[in-house]
Amino acid sequence: MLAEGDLRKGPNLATPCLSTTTGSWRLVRPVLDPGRCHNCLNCWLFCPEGCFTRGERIVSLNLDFCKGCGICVAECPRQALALVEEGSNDARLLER
Amino acid sequence: MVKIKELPDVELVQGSYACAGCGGILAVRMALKVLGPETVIVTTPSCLLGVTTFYPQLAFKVPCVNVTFPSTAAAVSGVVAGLKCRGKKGVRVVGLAGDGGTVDIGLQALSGAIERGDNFIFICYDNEAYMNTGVQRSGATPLGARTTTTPVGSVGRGEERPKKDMLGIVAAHNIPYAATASIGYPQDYLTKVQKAMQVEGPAYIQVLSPCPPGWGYPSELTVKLARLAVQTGQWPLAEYENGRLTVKEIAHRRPLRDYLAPQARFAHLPG
Amino acid sequence: MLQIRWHGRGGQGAVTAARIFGLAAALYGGRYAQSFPSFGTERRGAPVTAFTRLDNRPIRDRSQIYNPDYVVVLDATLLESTDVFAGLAAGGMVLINAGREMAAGQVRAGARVYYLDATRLAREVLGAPIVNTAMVAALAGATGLLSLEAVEKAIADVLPEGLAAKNIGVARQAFALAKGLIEKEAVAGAG
Amino acid sequence: MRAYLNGNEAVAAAVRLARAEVVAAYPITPQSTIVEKIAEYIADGSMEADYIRVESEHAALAACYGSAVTGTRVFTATSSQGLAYMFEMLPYVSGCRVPMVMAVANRGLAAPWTIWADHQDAIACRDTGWIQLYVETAQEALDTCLQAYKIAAHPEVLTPVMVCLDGYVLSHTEEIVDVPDQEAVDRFLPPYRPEYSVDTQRPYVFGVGAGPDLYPAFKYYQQQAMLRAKEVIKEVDREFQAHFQRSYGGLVDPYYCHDAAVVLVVMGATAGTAREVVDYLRRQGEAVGLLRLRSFRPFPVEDLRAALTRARVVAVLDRDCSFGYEGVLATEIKAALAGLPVQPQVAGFIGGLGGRDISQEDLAGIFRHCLEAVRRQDRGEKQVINGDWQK
Repeated sequence: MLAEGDLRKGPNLATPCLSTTTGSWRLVRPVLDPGRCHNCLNCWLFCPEGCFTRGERIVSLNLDFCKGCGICVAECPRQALALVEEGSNDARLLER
Repeated sequence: MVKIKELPDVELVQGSYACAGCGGILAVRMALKVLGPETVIVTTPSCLLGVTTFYPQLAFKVPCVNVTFPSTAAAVSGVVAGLKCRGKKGVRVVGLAGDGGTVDIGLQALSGAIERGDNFIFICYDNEAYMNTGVQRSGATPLGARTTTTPVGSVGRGEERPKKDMLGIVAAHNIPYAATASIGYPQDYLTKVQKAMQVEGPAYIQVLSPCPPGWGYPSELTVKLARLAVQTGQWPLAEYENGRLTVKEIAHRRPLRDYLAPQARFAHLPG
Repeated sequence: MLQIRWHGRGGQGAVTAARIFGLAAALYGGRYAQSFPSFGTERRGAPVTAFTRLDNRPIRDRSQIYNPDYVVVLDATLLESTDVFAGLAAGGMVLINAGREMAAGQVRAGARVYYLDATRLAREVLGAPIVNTAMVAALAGATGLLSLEAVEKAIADVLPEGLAAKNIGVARQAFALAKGLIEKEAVAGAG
Repeated sequence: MRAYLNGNEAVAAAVRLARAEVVAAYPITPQSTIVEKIAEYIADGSMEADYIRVESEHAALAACYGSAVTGTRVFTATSSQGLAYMFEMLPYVSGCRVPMVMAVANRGLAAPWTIWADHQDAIACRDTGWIQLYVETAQEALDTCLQAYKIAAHPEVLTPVMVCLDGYVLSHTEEIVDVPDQEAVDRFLPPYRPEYSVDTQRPYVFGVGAGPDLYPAFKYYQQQAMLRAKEVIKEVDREFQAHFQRSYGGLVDPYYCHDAAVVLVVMGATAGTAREVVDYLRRQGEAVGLLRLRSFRPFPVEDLRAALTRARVVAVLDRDCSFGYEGVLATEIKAALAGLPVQPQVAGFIGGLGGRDISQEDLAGIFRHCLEAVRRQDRGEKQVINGDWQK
């Protein structure tokens, strides 16, 4: 809850202010196959939530805000990304 | 020309409550990569406002002034004048509204602000209906699209009127710069944002921003549909500059079916 | 409290006359004053009224003026369409711009009526038939409510510089004409 | 400096003296000459401000809001339909706690179409969270605009202020006005510098969304600020007096109320005419008084009670009507007086609609009617008159 001092001054508040990480909405998650990534940056560019970080050779993923929309998977030209169900896939991941 | 690889890392909007795969928030995120931190956003009750500035989830890292639905561009004029008074130079004021807040209820204010020649950029993230209120048709809804106010039934066949020619309306103001864009063509889109920034006076960009729940398609198709809209000739990438209108040539036009078929809003149309 | 009603046609400057008279009394005449137009939009050529109140104490009354002590008519053609004598207080005075010299006080509807050819005066001095400043000065001269100096200063305050000088010229003549006439009448009356 | 100005010119003079930096307005009779005069000041270089020539009143207030959140002193003015057209923006500005001043040259609402004075326009905006101050003279219009900037920006108020002046009766009526020196106004009214504003180094969202868990809290503090404004309006009026030797009594302006059996309550310029009538009836030996309500919102319940507690009959003249009930002031004053040990009877009158003149005879008639009720010991619940629609 906001402090009285903030409430007194009206609904004008410092931004950003994030109370939740929207990654909790996710039912599926993208996983990256580093071997396939050619660093084309499509995923980085097209991710609505800005979940990808550019690296020297490949991108990396921060899932805090990933809602599992799948755009990164659809836009990856080299199938370096795949969607897996949340909470059930560590083993399958390792298999790849 | 904007180089994608040279865009900055910093995310100026992050953590929004937008639907998974939202084309609108992607349009805004991309634009902010070019606009940069010296930007003030003015926006209006819409999906965007609801998902970025609803306490306790405030997703912008730049100042954001929320205003009533019809008045985005009028408030933009006020912010521009106020910053000028305060001697704050080099700060860009960007009006952001959906198609309703731009081509319908916001049209009068936008017309006024363009006609006054105020120095601002107005970005309409066009998802072709009133999505925030539950997918009612807008002046930007395309012919044939099903919405909750243009339902399909034994008589109704979806939207009965073609999409409003907003670019033509804006161009008729002799605006210094106006363009249509698509999030499926980021380099084109962001180059247009950059041009808009360089213009002295008003600039307008209408960026097609597919909406997974409103259009009825799986969220991963957002960018693909934004691309297909252009490739099938449904959404021309046009630019109005120095009084001239140019349209990007599409070399190999794809069949319209490719664009319509994945979308539930067109499901009633004959195959 | 003294109340003045100004009759004119839209564009003739009746509203400005009411203001100049009030301003002269308030800022240069040692009185309190209030002036206002007939409330509404002024259409060119349509009959217009305006009002001035004068008093020796602050004027608080905000109601309309129903019983003027003085009526000033900027355009005699209004007499055909408008009852300029309406509500005139007993012993009141009516000053009319008409195409003849100011005549000795005639009595009509219980009021003394004076005529002044302000149009001719305005044409001669201003080169245009704008009579409002002439009529302001004439009322001042006829009633002694304002000094000529006060009228001149008020004209200079209200009108743009170029116009003011010429209008002050008109005012001087109209003031002298009206004052002279009343004095002549007084002498005649005493005789 | 003594000047001869009408109400609208007095407002424009105040806005220049207050050093308003952004003005956004759309013309409407009888307000227009305020912003025409301001435009003239800007054109002749005597006022430094940005005049945004907006395309509607809705845009005017949106533009003022946009400027104000950058930390700029702003001004707008409107009347009647224009205020109605602004309606959506009114609670937005007050809810965001953005200080600003708007002059309202009061005019009736169509239909029938009218351009003349009554209070229906501003009264209809009663619950939009704006402070509403009604003035009696051109001088008070000027002075109240200066006070309003100070009230609005008071850190415990942060609420926009409407300065209401009767259309034509004040807006277009000239009288002597003492125009203060710029230096004196600068001493009274410091520049507007809010605690935070649009700043890319310190980004804020103005007008965040709030759910049912949070919305009431903001509204609670908005109400607290409005209640606090009652004291601040008085403080600022006293401070103004210290600077300029003029005062308007703060929230209410009583005239011979202390021993009056019948007190007439009015807002706006009608009070001037009523003072003449009170003086006249007092000379006749009648115990009558006047209470001019200066602040309609916040509503000065305590001050009204104190001033009206000895009255037998309180006559309330509304230049408005809440259709299906009665004049709004009448209702509110009844509520304010409810629960007093000896409760005066409240008699509601509706008059002066759409510019209908309120003459001395009209007001004397109201007083006589109520004096008669006092003599008859008439303490019945029915209103003596509720709306002689001829007047």
